[in-house]
Amino acid sequence: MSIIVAILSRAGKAILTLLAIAILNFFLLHAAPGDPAVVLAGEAGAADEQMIEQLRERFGLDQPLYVQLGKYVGGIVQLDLGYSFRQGAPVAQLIAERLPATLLLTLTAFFISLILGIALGASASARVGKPSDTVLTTLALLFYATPLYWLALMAVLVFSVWLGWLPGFGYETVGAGYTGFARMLDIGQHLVLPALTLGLFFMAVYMRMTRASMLEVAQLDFVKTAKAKGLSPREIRRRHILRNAILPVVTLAGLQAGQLVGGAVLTETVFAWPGIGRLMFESLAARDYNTILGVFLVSAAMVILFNIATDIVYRIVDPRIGARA
Amino acid sequence: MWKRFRSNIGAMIGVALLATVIVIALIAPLLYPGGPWQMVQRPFLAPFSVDGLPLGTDTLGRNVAAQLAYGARVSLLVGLVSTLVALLIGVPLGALAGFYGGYVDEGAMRFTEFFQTIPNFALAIVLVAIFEPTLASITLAIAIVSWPPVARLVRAEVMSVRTREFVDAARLAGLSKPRILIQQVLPNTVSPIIVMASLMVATAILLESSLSFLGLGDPNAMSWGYMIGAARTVIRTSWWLSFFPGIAIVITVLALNLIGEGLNDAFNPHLSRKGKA
Amino acid sequence: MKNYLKATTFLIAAALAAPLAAQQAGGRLDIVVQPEPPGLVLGLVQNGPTQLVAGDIYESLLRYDTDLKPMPGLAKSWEISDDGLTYTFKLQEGVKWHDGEAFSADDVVFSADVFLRETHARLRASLAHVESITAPDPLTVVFQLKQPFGPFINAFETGTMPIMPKHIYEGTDFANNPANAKPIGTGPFKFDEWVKGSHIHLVKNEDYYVDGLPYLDEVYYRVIPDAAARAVAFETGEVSVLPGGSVENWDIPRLAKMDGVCVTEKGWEFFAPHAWMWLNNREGPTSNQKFRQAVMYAMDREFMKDVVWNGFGKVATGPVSSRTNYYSDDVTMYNHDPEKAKALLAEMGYDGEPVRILPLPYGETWQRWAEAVRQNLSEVGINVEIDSTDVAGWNEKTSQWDYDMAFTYLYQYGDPALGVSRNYTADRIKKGSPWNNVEGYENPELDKKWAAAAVMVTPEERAAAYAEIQKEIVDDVPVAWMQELTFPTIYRCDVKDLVTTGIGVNDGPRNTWIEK
Amino acid sequence: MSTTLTVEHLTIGLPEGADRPFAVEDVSLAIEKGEILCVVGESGSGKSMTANALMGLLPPGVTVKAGRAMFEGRDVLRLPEAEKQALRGASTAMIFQEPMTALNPLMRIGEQISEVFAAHDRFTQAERRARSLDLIREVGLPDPEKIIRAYPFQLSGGQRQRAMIAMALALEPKLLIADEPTTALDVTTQAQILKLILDLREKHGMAVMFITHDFGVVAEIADQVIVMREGKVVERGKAVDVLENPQHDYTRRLLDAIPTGKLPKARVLSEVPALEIKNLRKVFRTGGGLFKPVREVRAVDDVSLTVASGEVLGLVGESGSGKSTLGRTAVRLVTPDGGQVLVGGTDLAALSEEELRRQRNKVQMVFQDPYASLNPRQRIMRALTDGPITRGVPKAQAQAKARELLEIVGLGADAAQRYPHEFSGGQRQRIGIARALAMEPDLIIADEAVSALDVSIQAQVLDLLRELREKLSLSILFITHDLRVAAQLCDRIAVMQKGKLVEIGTVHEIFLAPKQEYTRQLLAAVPGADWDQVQVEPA
Repeated sequence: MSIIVAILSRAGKAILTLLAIAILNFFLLHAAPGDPAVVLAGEAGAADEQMIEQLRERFGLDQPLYVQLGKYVGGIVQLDLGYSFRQGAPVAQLIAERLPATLLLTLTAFFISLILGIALGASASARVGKPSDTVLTTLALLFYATPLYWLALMAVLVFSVWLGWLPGFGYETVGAGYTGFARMLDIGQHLVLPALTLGLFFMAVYMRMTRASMLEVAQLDFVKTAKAKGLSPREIRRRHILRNAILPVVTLAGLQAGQLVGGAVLTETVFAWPGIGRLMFESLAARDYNTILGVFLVSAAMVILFNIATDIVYRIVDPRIGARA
Repeated sequence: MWKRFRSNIGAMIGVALLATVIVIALIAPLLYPGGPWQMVQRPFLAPFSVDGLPLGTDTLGRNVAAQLAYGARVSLLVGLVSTLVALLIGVPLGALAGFYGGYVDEGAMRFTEFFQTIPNFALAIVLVAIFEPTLASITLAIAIVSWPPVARLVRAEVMSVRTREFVDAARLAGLSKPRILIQQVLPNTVSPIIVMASLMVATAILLESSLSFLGLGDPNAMSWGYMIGAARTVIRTSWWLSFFPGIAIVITVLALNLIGEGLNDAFNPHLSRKGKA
Repeated sequence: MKNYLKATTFLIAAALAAPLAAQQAGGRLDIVVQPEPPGLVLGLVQNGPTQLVAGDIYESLLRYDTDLKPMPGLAKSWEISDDGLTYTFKLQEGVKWHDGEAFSADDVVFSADVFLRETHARLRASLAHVESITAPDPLTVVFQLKQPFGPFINAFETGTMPIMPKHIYEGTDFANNPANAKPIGTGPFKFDEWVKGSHIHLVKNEDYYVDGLPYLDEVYYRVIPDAAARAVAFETGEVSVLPGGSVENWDIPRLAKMDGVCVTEKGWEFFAPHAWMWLNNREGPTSNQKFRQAVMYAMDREFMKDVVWNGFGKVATGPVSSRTNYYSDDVTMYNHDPEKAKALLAEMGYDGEPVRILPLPYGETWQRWAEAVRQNLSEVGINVEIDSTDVAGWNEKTSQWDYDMAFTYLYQYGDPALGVSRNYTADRIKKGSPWNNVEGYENPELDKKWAAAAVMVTPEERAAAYAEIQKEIVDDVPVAWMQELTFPTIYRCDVKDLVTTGIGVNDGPRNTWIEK
Repeated sequence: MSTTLTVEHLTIGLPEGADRPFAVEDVSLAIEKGEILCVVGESGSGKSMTANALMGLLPPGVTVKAGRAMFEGRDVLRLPEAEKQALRGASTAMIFQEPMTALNPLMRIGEQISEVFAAHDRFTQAERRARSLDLIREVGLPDPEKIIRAYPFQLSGGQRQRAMIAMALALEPKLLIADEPTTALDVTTQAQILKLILDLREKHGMAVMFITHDFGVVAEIADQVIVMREGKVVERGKAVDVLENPQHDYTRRLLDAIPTGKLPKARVLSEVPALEIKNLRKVFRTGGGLFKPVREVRAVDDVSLTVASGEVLGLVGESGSGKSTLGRTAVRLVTPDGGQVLVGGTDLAALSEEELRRQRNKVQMVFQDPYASLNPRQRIMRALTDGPITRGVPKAQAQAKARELLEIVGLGADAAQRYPHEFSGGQRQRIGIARALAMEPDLIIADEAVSALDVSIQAQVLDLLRELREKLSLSILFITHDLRVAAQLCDRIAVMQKGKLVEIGTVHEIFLAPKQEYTRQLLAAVPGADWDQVQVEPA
């Protein structure tokens, strides 16, 4: 019950946040140099004033800014993200086409990084000071320090070009006509490199955090209690330390959701992943305002969803939260 | 504290690495008076293939070693300045929120959450694109996306320090609230802020390089991210062009992380303490 | 002239009508398209990626060979009256739209007179010379001109005058017609599916009016946003054609060296992309002719061609590309001569006022190019800064004249009157477009000559007029001509007859077949 | 009786760099079946290390250097880890000081109890549950069915400690080690837990090793006593003997230092009030939001009292009684909801923020935590002069005064140039007192000012306060949970419970003739109350 209430109250705040984001970004984008009509006219290979005027009128760019804003916000309230004139389609449709890919990528990366990070961090903490711990922490530090895109380039080079194990880019084998399980397998293969690349950095973050948190929790009194009860070190780690130690990791993971979604822009570019991050990057160069704003809104909503998800996990793991509220 | 820091091998390695990078950055103009853009030889010379060009030349025949050295200046500068700016935003906001609580806190935290909800790299891209890529706009964009964790940290620290009894004592001494905040509370939050700042410099360097990689770097400033971005299309034929700046980033970020961790351990000895009577 | 044209085209038509026995039908072709096109309705959008894909779907009346000679397209023959005022086209028989409707002369009239007049700025300029467009019978179209306009014969290329289906668009809001999602043309391939961000799938048009064509069963246009990834895709065999500009120039030699890989520089003759820097003639050092000349002498354009462009292309000598009709090389040559540049700067009294260079935000090559120019200019003492911006910012800055020196390149469409004069005459100085006389060059004498040359009737007259114009304008250096660009097409050698016309892969793999 | 545990010559080494080489040196002891051995000592005496060594719970780096501990015929110090593990929880069990932190906050109480069975692989799932319920019942927790599903945070401190004991008893250990199990509890709760341990010992006949710093507790439960100091045993013997007739100097000092129930003679009090509190009220509201109900706690509920000039008024109560809130309200660290705080005729409660800052010096406070009450980043001089300088005292004069005060509190003037971390807890409390005095207040509020200190240090600070009271005729509101401490210093005592003033009277009235039932309960719960009958110091 309290979980539902908490989610409702968060959702309420989230809607306000999203509106604020829409407005802020609206002004940001309109402050940018570059007129979408000029860009679009330019892409046509030639432009004259008549055409640019035509386009401006079609985009509604001839109207005062506040009218444009009012229309936009009015649309959002009715869940209408507007129309992309460059792509000639409603923004919602454009995003809907690309969203599954981004969700698949970010969710996979999120879970891989969280699960692997926690598992490796826990096992490193169990071997603290031993060579295997040193190797793991050093690796984590390296992943942490390596630029994402560089790792991506290297990964493509090694696993795709040299070894030929995995496809280096794209979402699925184009035109293969796979269906059902074969298609899932195919997408899965394409997913491996981007998800790992995106996830590795966060895995390193969570691993270090888990390790530190485990070591910290291991100092707490109740661990001593557990030991005094005659529990084996393994059971103590699993039942007592880990559960308490992952709480801050989960919080961090929620807070970093924004970074994860942002990092997808880079990953999607390098791996030709047809997601909304790329859509945004490409729309930016065309000043396709509505699309950029739409992507911002949707990705912010994703971040909020990640936050709510980690919140729920937190509430499930920690009985104190719900009761206190 | 210094003793603890000095006895931390990782941290000392970090200091040594960072010091090397800083020294190289400082003496770059002495080492390579021609600057990083000068075309000195044939393009695509492999490392060590020609005397005086230990790291080879790039797509236009420019000296990679010189580019690396000048790149260090930009990376460090962007990292430092953006962190400073982020601190300038985050520390006061977090401090006010944590110290005054109530509506101030509520407002400041909403504001912070708001910025944390926008995917930060996407926001940075948009900001840089809007302000046009210059060192200033890149630095500012990085600062704008990286201050929220600072605000949160400072807020939490201030809230915890605020309840300590010496703060009450200061109130009883008749000190004004702003004075208490600045003189009594903030100095006690410095350690975690320093730790976080050292890690933020590292993150900022990564962010700058990511932006440059996407073509959103300052075209008049040679940076490591620019080098990788410029070299990614020739990664197959001229591995060294993206390899060396990549390594430079890894080393610098690693060094900063090691230092940050070392500082953290030094500030919080209870985590590393091995038992006491 | 009429006979000359006809003779050639019929020869080619005959050659095409009898396909060689060796050609094998079937198979699939994967082509890179970069960036992803904003839309596929060629009548609405005519940018490069759109034409690359939509060139398979839509057709125009004519096609052009690599010497820019017209060939039959939807028109099987054509006639130009001796006064150069009447263009009569006979259309192919039995042509059907992809939705099964019959194609007729009405579609041509509708497209040229209604649809494209509204949507197609570049064509609109050419159509200004046209008095009327009529369809005396379902297989005949007549363009009646107000005055002779030699280049008009070059206006029937697919991207310039794509023929749109009247039955779908008549009386609708063209830009927002729901049918835009599934383009209907007459071309050799039909639209099947567009997975945004991934690929566009076209399938063979079984009812194509040329028997036996096309050979391929399907074509995939693959969207791969990263140049390095595109190269990888080609290497791993994911795609077999890299149209010009898909990979950076320095990757080309590596890919070309691979087994079974062919490279051709053909296929850009019609467009003849010509690169230069706008030099702002209105203000700052660049308003001084001596400064502009100094810039020309300061640059080592041969080096740039060899290093930045990896040897592809040719240093430009003036406003007209050597691939375009009426090119003349009887002009002042600006070789790399820093001393001369310094002398010119000293002569004008250059005070070190900084100038900004705006590179074209089209990838690494252009960035490097700007850096090389900056280095060259700084070597003769010019203070240079690179301005950085994205595509939108570039468009904005150039069209608002907010620059000192700005890279650009434009297509020439085979004729100076179509693709050259627009950049130099005073009547084309208009804010808001990056395609006209952006540099703000004003020379009333030359303006008259440009105008006269466009409407001269015989090619010989025109050649003489354009040679004179070129000689004069090159001394003025209104812009800094850089290079005639070629964008080599890289493909697997088993892909045959890929580039057969003056617009190369943009013409679509109509005749292409795969050797098994 | 048979001996359950024999420890011989136990020596425990500390890691290099510690302040001394051994935590415990050459300690021998024995506990008979059914006997309670109290190990007494101040912090750092090595008493907890001894217990940890027996359980095999020594922190990393700390090792047993010599000696043996025979339990069930085996040397538990030398057992392989697996056997130690099998022993823990089954034959030996341990309970800890902090019931707040000694339970896993994320696990239900039931799980944490039955985990003991699981760890030792006993019983089926159903039996484990039944036994857990039995145990919960046995340790006197209400509503076992509910407790079993409760999380630790839903229990009070005393309940948690009972739950801990239930876990410890789960497998009927032969030896129970209790490490300061009642230190963190209120007196009344402490009394109950002590009684529970006595009862259980009775019932199960186990040997108990009880670690404490409080001789009062020793008097309550011990059969045998050993006294430790800096890792060594300084005295051992039967409880009665040690209490009545301590042999060693240190033991005697400890016993003396314990604020005994000896009541000081009454002093004549001035008529002039230093502090008048009238109808003071403070309500704390928590929660309150879109979906949360507001919870109200009446921390101070209509309290009126007076502190006469030169008087020390003790304010006594258990945790949650509102005594600290009253103190903080009196200095206006907390703004009251109603009532007056009159100091020298000024109502502090009614002052504006600005006015208040100017009048702050009138009431000063000495805080509980010697570590938190000084800013670690400021020199002592700053701490002592910030206030006076803000008030307008010239810097040189303020500094001279600070040095003088440091002399007065027994630290010496050169302490001014040092940082807080260079001082021990007791010294810091002295600095805290000097800081309060520097403001030349009309009244000092001492909030649990000696509670965090070891007994011997506590005694020294109390001596100082007594001395200052005479020398400077200080008025003090002395807030404490410890009646024995209050008795030593105060002229009058006020007892609070749940925000209300229960009873106020002279020390003699309160101790000898308490009027209220609650006061009587409190007095009865004081550990060692029987041993150490209240005596009136001859006048």
